[in-house]
Amino acid sequence: MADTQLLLGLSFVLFALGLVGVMVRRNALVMLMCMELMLNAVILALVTFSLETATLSGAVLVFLIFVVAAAEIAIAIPIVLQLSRQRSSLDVEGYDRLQG
Amino acid sequence: MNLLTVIVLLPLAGFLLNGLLGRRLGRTFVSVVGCGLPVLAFLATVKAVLLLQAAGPDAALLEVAYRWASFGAQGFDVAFYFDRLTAVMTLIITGVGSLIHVYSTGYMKDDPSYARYFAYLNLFLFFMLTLVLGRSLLVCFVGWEGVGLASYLLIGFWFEDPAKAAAGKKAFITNRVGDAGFLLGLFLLYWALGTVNMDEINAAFAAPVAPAVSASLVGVLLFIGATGKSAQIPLHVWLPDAMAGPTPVSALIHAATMVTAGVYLVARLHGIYEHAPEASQVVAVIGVLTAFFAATIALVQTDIKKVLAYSTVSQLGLMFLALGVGAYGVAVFHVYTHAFFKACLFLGAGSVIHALGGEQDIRKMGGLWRKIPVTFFTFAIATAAIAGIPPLAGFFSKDEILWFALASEHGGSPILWVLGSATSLMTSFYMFRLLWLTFLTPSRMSHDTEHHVHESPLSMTGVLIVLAVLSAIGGFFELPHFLEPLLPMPAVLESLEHYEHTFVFVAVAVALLGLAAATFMYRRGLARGEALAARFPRLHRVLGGKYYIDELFEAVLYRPLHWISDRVFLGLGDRLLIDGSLHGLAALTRRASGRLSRVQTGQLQWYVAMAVVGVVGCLVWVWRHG
Amino acid sequence: MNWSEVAKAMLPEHLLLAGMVILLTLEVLRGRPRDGFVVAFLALAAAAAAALTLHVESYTGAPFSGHFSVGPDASLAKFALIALALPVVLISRDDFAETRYYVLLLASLYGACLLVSSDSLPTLFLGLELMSMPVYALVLLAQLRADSAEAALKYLVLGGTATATFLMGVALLYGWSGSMSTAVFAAALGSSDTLPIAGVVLVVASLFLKAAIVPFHGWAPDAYEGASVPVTAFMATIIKAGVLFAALRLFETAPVTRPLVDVLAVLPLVSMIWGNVAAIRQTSFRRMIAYSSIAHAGYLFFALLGAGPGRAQAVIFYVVVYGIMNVLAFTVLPRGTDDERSDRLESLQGLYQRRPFAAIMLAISMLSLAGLPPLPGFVAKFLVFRNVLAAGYTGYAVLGLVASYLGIYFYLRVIQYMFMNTATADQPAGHPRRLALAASLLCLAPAIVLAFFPGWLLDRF
Amino acid sequence: MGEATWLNWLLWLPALGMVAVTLLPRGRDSLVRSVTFSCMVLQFFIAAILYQRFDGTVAGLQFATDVPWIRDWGVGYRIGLDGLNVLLVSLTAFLGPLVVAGAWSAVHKDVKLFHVMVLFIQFAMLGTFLAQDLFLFYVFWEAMLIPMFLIIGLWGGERRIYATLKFVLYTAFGSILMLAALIYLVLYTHGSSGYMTFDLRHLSGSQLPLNTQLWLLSAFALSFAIKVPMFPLHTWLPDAHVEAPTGGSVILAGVLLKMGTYGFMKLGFPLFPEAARAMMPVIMTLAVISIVYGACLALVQSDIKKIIAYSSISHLGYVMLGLASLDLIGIQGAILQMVSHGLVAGGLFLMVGMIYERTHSRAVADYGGLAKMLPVFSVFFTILTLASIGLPTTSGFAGEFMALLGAFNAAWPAHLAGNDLPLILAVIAVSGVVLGALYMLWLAQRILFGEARAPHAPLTDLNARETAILVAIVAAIFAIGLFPGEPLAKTELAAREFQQLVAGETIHLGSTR
Repeated sequence: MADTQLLLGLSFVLFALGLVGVMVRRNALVMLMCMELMLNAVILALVTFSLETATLSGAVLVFLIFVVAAAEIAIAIPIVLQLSRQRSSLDVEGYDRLQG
Repeated sequence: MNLLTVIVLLPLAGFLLNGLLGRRLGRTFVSVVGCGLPVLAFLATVKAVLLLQAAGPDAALLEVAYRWASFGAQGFDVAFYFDRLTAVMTLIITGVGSLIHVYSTGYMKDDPSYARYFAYLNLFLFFMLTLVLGRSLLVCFVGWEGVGLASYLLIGFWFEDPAKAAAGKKAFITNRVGDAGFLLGLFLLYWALGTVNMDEINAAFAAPVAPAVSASLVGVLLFIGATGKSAQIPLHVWLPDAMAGPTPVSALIHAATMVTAGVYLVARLHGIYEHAPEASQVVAVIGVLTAFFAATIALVQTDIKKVLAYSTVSQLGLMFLALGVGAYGVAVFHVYTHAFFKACLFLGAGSVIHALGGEQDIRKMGGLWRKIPVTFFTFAIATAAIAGIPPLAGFFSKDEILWFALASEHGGSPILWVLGSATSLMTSFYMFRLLWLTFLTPSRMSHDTEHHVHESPLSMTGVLIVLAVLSAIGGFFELPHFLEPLLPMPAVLESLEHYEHTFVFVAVAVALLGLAAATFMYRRGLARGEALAARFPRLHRVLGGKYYIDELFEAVLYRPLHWISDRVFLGLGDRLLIDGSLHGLAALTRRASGRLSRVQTGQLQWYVAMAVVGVVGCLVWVWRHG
Repeated sequence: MNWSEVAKAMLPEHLLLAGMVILLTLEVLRGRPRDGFVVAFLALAAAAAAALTLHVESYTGAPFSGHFSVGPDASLAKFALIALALPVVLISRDDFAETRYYVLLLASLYGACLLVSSDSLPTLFLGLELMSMPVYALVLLAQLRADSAEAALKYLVLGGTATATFLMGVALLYGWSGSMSTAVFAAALGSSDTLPIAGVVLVVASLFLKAAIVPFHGWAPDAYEGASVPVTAFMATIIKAGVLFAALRLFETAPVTRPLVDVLAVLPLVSMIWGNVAAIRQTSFRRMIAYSSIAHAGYLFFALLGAGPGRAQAVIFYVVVYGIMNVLAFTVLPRGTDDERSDRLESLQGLYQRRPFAAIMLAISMLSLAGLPPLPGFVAKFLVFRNVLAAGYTGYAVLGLVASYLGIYFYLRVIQYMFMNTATADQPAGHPRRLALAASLLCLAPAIVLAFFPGWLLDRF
Repeated sequence: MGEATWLNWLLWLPALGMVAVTLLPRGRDSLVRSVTFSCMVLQFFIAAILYQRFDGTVAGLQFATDVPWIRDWGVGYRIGLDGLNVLLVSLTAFLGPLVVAGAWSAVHKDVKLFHVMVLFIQFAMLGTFLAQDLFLFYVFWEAMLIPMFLIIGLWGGERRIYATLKFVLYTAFGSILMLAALIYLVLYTHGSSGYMTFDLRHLSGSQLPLNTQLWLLSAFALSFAIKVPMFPLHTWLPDAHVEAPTGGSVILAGVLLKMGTYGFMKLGFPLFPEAARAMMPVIMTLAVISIVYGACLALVQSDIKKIIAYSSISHLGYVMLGLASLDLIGIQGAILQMVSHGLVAGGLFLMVGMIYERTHSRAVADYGGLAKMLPVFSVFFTILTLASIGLPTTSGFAGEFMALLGAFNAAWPAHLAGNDLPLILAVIAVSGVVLGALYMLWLAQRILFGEARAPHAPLTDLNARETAILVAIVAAIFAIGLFPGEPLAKTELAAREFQQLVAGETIHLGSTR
């Protein structure tokens, strides 16, 4: 099952990329995109496993993830909007009024 | 009727009445209660003695008041025991005590705290009677500590003077050191015998099967207690200071009764000491040393009461010498004669001080015999008695002590005799020195003082006369013989059996020698004495400084104790090590708190990084250990 | 599918949903702000009553077999969650007039209820997300603080990361077993393969993140401080409770084995120490409570170390007591117009002189959180450590207790401020409000019951 | 059940009082005081009746109640009087009214809260003594912290916050480990006997391995030793005592410290007898160090309250020594010494409070010649000083004497068997007798005697209320000192049981030879 391994590997790489992206990219929007990337990595893994185990529940979850990802962005946008209005910047490094 | 209990409780009633009501009811009430109850106690004692006499020579009266505490089948009773030894002590205490109470009504007449004074005095009698009447060491200990308390209160009676209050404290604490020894001995006896009743202890040691405890150890421990109460080396330091109290108190407590408690204790527990030659030896040696050194100090004292105080210490030393050589009856005999003449001396000194309006320095006296003749005559008789001039009371008892110190089979030795005789010589010398300087030499008083000198009232002189008479004739009552059923006399070394009379002459010669020397030195006043002092300045300073024992204790015990408590325990232990480390931990935690707060930078990406490290860390950990 | 079963088993959820629908309808039709509070409160009360009834009836049912089931325990948990929200709603009215606030709140609760009943991982996931996502918005809604958006973003990003991690874990578990049932997780606990264990670790890590366990806790202090008081109360209690119920649902009664034990013990232990120590120097009340909640999350996860029925008992009791006490603190907290200033701990100085009732309630809350008897917090702590000891982890238990000792100091400091320090001149007045009073009494009553009769709750498991 | 009701009333009366006082209207301070006082007096009478009816010849609990509380864990509401606690309960009930009376004119700030807290701590203390269930015991034990924290922190002196935090953090640390040990013990018993219970009667027989016992006892002992307090865990005490208001000091010295020694007696030693025997040398050594150390530190203090505080460390050393002797007389002495110290130290703190109320100074150097200015005060102070020194006829003597005697009874056989440590310790302990006299008399001398001086020159002597308080205490001191047999008869059986349980087979009954 070399394909499975490959797909899974790809999925993990994507996931890690997403994580690293959230960790290092300073633009708030890019961070949100990286989070989506992580979700997509999960979707890839789910689909792969669904194929491999020949069950459907994994695929069902994929649809739920779509919904959730969309909702997440829907909430994230107003937050980022408000922040960019307040601080006139999308750089998360400047968002450190709360600390300590 | 519980006669013995009544004897003990009468003075207590006096204490309570005077203490609680005295201030409100006035002096007459206080005097009547204060003197009346001790007299009643004396009468009750006489009745008890009569009962005892009727019962036979070695009989005893026993009264159990109640059980103090019980532990299973065993326990401690509060019980009173009355045999001939107790009888003698009780008679002295109530008798001399009553006399001194009467004397006090005159002496303390003008004191604002009259009621308090009598309350304390009655309290003292209560505890003293508890001490001698108690059957068990525990009850005895109650009295033992109690008389210490009364002594503390009376020494510090004029508490406005810090020095006097301090003297009271010193007396109490020195006594406490001895009490620790007493307690240790008591514990040891209880463990070994299961009882602390003194008659049973004596019986146990006399039994064919010896108790499982070293008699010597017990003896020494109890003797430590005795050294505290009876002012023996090295715990003698409190007694001279105790003279800060009113003079009748010095007479009653620090001469006639309380200080002899140690002698009583050893005599009472002679059963132990008879089987403890080592302990007896310790007693004899300490006794004779105390006698000797106290006498040397007394030679140079200039305070009338201090001379008498060191004389007391010295005489107590002689008593212990007698105890140490097994002559228990003789020691009690000396307690008895000493009570009369020393009380007389102190009260006489009180009369002098009273007459001079508080002056105590004999260098500022002289020529008083004309002005206060009754005091002089009684004082002179008592002086002769203590010096051992026959046929006065002191002669009989002292002579026997010296004889047994030499001849007793129970540890008698020539060295003891030599030291004892030297003491006797010095006693005679310093007592006559006192007599000369106070009464006979030309007056050295200031004119003003001299003008005010007056004889004391009848309540005081009457008592002096009674005591002087007793000092004179008391020796004719053969007390050792009376006590022999209880306190057998030691056997005499065979080699000396026939020389007793020779040594009587030696003793008399010694006393007369002292008298002669004192007369030679002080007949004309201070000059010769001062010249002698100037020839031996060092010796004089050492004697005047009382061998610097107080300073030694201060430097060796008290100051180091303070230093260790303050610097080591408080500074190093509590503050630095314990609290310091705790404060250190607290500071560390606070600092850690600050550090952790700084980790919370507010940087979102740092938070994510921490989380990622966490996830990866968990995965790695599980993978490595899976 | 049995519709009557669906109707009955999901009655609490339905009532919440009904509340939301009515609120939205009202918003659309009238837009009168006042109704929001009343409707939300009624919906919550009805839902709580429904959950309680189901519990008392010992109702069991599975309307969506394999995905959603209800038992007495689940009903009780739902009741606890919804009831805890009641005082939160009561103190919300002054801060939030908008209907959307209440809708979001009800939605979040709906999610929490869902996850308590979930039998499959997708349902659990849905519940978790439905619970979390409205809260991001709720944090944003605090108009009093300019920093609320920052707080919301931090929460959202870390929450989103947690979601992804959780899903990755689920995917791995699914890949290992081919099933999406929650039972897979418990089964994976006993496995020694890499795949399931990695899945378990990822899921656990995501739960840690949501519950703010060190080192996943970064968002919590900032979000708590940035949010408004009722939302902080909601986050500190109901969200934490929801996450723990989710964990309980996953772990069930299965024992935790070796390499995982260390993760499950050490990180909570570090949380306890970290939270308790970091709280010492805080000057903001909500931030302090955030660190306190980090420590408490530690205790809660600690309870999972012990297997068997004691686990659920400990977790639920702890969550309930912790929730009540936390909410109690927030209900009596004096509130001024300047949120940032009235959030300062110093503003509590001399509170006893000004408002003795509030001070005493706050003191009770703090002492209970510190775990001192005779307050119910002690019983909860006792349960947790009994569980850990019973599982044989003596060393961890002792360390945990010592860590809990570290926490006593800062709770006492609050009491010190209120009782022993005198007020400075410019203290916010903070008049007592009737609804807040009702809210605190609503918390106090069960607290007293639980203090004196802990058995009343414990015997229900 | 009829008799048990009395005991329940005794325990719950302060709790009811708390509720009643809380409900009183604000600002009615004298009403608050009266209600609290009547509650305490009533409670004292109940305690007196119970004491009277307590039968010392019957083993086991009397007036006991045993109701399940948390059934699931075998926790019960189990209370009862036995020989070990009967005196301490009476002492607590006796001191209660005196504390309230003593604070009558001393507390003016937050009067209501103060009295609620006093009632609270009274409740907790009685509960701790009466508890026959480990869980219940722990709850009450810890519950004492809260009111004490507030009492010191709210009505205390200048450094009250430092002192109260120190007190709580010290004490709580001990309790935390005790909690771990307690749970472990119960779980172990559960494992070996099959049913889970916190009932003390069932726990004390557990057959734990020695090693485990040692660990558990150490945890318990740490907690108790902090409370006692024993060297080197004592540094909270001087601070707490000095800063606490009079009532707080009285409660602390009078009852709270006895919790530690009671804990050893009721839990520590009986639950882990083998470990107790193994640890006895350590405990004895620490007890004796406490005796000497406390006395030495008392010697160099300049604050009256600190002197008394350090003297408490010393006096409780005797209690521990007596207990550790495992000799019947020693144990009895320890019990008596606990009561005695409660009365004496409580009385002394009350007196310091009285003088402090007049002058607002506790510095020894500020006073002198009070005997002249305040004769009545001085009489009582002298009596209490002497009782503290342990003069015969006072309760201090009875306790100290028996404790020391017990220590010796235990030390001699050990000495004969070649182990000199107990003997050396006992001898050192006796030296504490001298040190005790040294610091207390020095204190009395400095403040009572000498030339008259005080911060506010014209002082009024004790009023009727104050005199009445002290008369009650002094009467109790002498009653116990003169007739210790009466209370000891109530405790003897329990002391014997304790001894047999802890000493195991090798009992040395002191004096059976």
